[in-house]
Amino acid sequence: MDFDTLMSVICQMQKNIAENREYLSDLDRAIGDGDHGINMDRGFREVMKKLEGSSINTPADLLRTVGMTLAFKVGGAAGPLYGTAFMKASEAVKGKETVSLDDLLPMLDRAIEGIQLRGKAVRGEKTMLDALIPAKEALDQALAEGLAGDDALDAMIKAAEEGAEYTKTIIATKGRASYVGERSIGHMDPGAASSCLLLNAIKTHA
Amino acid sequence: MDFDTLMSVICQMQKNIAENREYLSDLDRAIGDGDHGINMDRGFREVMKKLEGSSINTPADLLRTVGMTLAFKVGGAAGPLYGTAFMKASEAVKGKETVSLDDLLPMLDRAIEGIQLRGKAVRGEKTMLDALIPAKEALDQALAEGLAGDDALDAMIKAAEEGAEYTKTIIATKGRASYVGERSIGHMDPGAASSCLLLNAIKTHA
Amino acid sequence: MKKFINSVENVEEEMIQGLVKAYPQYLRKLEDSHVIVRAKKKEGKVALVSGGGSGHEPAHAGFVGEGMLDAAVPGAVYTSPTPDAVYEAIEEVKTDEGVLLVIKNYTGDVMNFEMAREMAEGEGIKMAQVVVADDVAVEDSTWTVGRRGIAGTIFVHKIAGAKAEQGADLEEVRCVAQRVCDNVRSMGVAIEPCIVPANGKPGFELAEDEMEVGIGIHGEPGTHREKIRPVNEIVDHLLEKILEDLPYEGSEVAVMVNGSGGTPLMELLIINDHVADVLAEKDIKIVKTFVGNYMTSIEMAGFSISLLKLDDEMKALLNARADTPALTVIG
Amino acid sequence: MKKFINSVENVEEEMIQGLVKAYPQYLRKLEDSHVIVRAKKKEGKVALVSGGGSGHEPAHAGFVGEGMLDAAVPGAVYTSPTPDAVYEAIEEVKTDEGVLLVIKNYTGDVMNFEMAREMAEGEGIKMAQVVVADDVAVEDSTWTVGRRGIAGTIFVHKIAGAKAEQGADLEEVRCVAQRVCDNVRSMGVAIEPCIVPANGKPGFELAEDEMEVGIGIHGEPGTHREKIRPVNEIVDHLLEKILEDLPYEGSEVAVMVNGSGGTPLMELLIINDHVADVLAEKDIKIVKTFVGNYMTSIEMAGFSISLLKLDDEMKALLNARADTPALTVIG
Ligand SMILES: Nc1ncnc2c1ncn2[C@@H]1O[C@H](COP(=O)(O)OP(=O)(O)O)[C@@H](O)[C@H]1O
Ligand SMILES: Nc1ncnc2c1ncn2[C@@H]1O[C@H](COP(=O)(O)OP(=O)(O)O)[C@@H](O)[C@H]1O
Ligand SMILES: [Mg+2]
Ligand SMILES: [Mg+2]
Ligand SMILES: [Mg+2]
Ligand SMILES: [Mg+2]
Repeated sequence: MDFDTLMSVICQMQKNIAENREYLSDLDRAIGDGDHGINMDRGFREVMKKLEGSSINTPADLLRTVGMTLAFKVGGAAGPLYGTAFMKASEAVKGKETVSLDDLLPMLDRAIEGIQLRGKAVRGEKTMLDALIPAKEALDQALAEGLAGDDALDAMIKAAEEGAEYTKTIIATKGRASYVGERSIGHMDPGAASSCLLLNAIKTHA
Repeated sequence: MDFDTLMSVICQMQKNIAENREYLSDLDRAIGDGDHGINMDRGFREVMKKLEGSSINTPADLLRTVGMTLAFKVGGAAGPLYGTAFMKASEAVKGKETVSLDDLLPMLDRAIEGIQLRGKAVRGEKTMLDALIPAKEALDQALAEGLAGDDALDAMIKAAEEGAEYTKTIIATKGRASYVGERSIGHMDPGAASSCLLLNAIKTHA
Repeated sequence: MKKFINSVENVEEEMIQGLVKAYPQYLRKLEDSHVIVRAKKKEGKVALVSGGGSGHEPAHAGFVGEGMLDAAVPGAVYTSPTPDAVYEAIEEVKTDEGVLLVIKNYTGDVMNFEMAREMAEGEGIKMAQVVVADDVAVEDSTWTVGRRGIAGTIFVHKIAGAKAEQGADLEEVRCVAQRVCDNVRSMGVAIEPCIVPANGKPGFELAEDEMEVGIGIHGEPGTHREKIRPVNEIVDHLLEKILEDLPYEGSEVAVMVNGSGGTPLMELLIINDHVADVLAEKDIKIVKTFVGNYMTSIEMAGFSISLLKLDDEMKALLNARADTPALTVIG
Repeated sequence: MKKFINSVENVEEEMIQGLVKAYPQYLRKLEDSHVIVRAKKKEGKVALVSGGGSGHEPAHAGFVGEGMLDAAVPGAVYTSPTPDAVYEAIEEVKTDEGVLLVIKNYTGDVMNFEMAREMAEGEGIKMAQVVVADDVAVEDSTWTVGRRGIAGTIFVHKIAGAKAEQGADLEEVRCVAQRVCDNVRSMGVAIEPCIVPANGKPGFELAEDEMEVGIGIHGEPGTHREKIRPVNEIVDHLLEKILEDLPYEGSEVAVMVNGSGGTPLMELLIINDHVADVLAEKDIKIVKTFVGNYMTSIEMAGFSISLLKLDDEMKALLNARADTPALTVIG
């Protein structure tokens, strides 16, 4: 994946989020404060504004800029978390001209690490991590099994979506949804849902 | 009409008002602040409390007590107006042991005078006066024509009710209903309606 | 009707009790009545007495205290208090300097306060009064009862209260109070009605895209109904009516953006943003702005704008020290 | 959605503009940002910075001024402000004495403020922080994110603000702020939801006889739903939860009956009537009571009760002079 393709992935992420703005906010309204779609949409719009006509030309700089923009211009919980994730992912591809499927694993790894550093959550607390961690593990396994390209990505996305589905069955103990206690059961975590949308963007342009 | 009958009339007034509490408030809600039934009901309840076990035994004292109670214990516009009306009516029967149909005319006359003194309204401004003045005039005419008892009272009540109906067709220029301007057209004045209820009580026990 | 209450019968009593329990350092309730007076009577000054139906909280009892009222007489919700309650208040706070009644122009209020005044004068108490009639939504003519008194009343309390606190005599206090009445204009709108507890039904019903224009403060319908518009246009309309009623151009004013009880401060601030812009454009200088719930209509979602044209004395009095539950000015 | 606004995109901007236009003597807005600071910077004292999503008006910008905050950082409605906005505020009000951040315990707020703090510390600014988590509706455990910060935050602003104004050093100010956090408990309920303008839909929907118990301040559903009861019973429940969380018996307290924005003062006063009675019965002495809209949720119809257990220092600081748009104490 060259720089332009990675740029297309980021654009696709923006599109996926914009198209699902209402959906994400509705999920958030059920167990949170109903702004996750608004926040993410605002964030990726800011990202697009920042990237438009910029002279950035390496994957690391691109990811870092996305991360900085999300972290510093979005607010809410998702802003700093996704922001940190992209900034950390950027570190995994420092100095590279292109990004391969093999780079995706360390990128995801670092991203998850960053989210956990900031948010102090673990798997099973009904957050974006419940989509991202299974996604990373599935990708890891797929690559280990020698699956190539789309198949590995499919496995990753499937795991993310299953993870997001799974969040319906558990009680939130981190983030705003933790305040509604048992009432969070039956509802998908909006951050897990947005994570799926972001991962999906990778496949579209891979 | 002896003292006891007059007392029954007052009790009947209280009943008529209590039974029409919602009706009067609904009329007031359309063009005023929706409390006329509440006010009148509260007032006549206070009257009953005051009269219960009291040693009052002349028509004048009875009417004066009703008036004082309405004037000083009800508030709103109707309180002082009806209060003054009863106090003034009382002056018309000072020193009398019983009250006859012939006394009713000066009583009404004084009552209307009192209302006009306090409220500075004239006929045609969409107030209780639009029921009371026609009632008085009809009674006057009926007595002049030699109609007796119930017939004279019927004429009086009919005129009051026509007067109340008539208030539907005019714009209020006094009281709270004046604030809604043209929108007061089509609605009966609540004070005119309560005046009909009070006059009706006279007939029931005459 | 969805309300945080216990029973419709006890609303007034419990509200008054809750008020004096919250502010014992400011307020005292007279026994067996709802009359609220200052915790410590101040002698040697003209006493200010105001009041009206309940449902306008913090008005009027919230403005009892140093630099504003000496007593407030709350009636039942939206019902003028009775003459004997007003008289009790006068009797309690009267001084040799006399008592000024601040009355809002409603038939009921005027009659009940005047009956109390007659009683007080009968007892030899020096009395004066002003009648606030600031609502430009209502046509004023010699044939009608005239305009309603609405949120502009708070300016009368503040300015006349400060004058009285300074030791001015009854006629001086009445004069400045009257000057406020003469120079204040207000108008309001609503998008949601309120419900009088004892009544249980809204004063009017509006479609999702409708508003009542020219509302009073008793939950009654306004002068007419319109489609909701962007709030800047609503503000333009209210200011137009206010500004065409009194020449404000080139003068200094105090502004009140008053919430009806259910309007979030967020919206009142947005309203004020445009009020300030329009006045600046018209060369009207804002000296002081009040944004908040001062004269409410229970939980109505609505607002009014009041503009008081100031002279130097009114300006100084507006900025003078006041210490009451609902308005404190360090001065 | 029925609101007095112009467009959902401009709500925050116009609200902030309306605020600074109303109170230029108190407030100044930083250019190209929504950060609000005191009109005149006060040097030589610890600076207090607070903030959070908008929609809680008058919090937080309404409490900027003498004796309370030095800066408020408002985010979009119900969305924590970004680290660079917080940093800008810190940068503007910082003094050699340092800066105290007052953060409400929400994942977003904590992360965004801490990121700003890291930036500020990188620039050599002396920083400290407290995190308010007063909402007893939420279970507290090492496994969860912990309790929310709600209306009790205002007590932190008032008391720590007074301490800073007196010239105390950063650690002293932080200490007393932390003591307030440790000694304040709150809980709320709602009978009508609010609508975030950008979103257009209510956070929850209730039947005519239902209420949400244990609500936060962001329009989110509470911990559970119940049938509405007479408000005294609701108050009993909230106080029970608060009192079982901290031993208040025999101590002096400050009370806040906080409206959510759409609750009429009439009801808040009725609530306070019972709060005062229950506390008196339990031998808890009320030193000061606040009844009104301090930490709102736009137009939500709801309320919270906060109880702050006082020591002598907190008591003195609570009564110390403050002069801000939303809270003035003559002191
Ligand atoms: N501590 C945390 N760690 C990981 N993810 C979190 C954490 N807290 C919240 N989240 C994620 O953030 C999402 C909510 O984001 P958003 O609605 O934008 O912010 P806010 O909660 O401030 O309104 C949640 O659905 C959850 O996935
Ligand atoms: N100036 C007046 N003269 C005569 N009657 C009046 C006057 N003003 C009001 N009224 C009567 O009072 C009635 C309203 O009474 P009520 O609703 O009890 O008082 P309020 O208007 O204070 O709420 C009106 O319907 C009208 O008949
Ligand atoms: Mg959210
Ligand atoms: Mg009425
Ligand atoms: Mg009335
Ligand atoms: Mg949020």
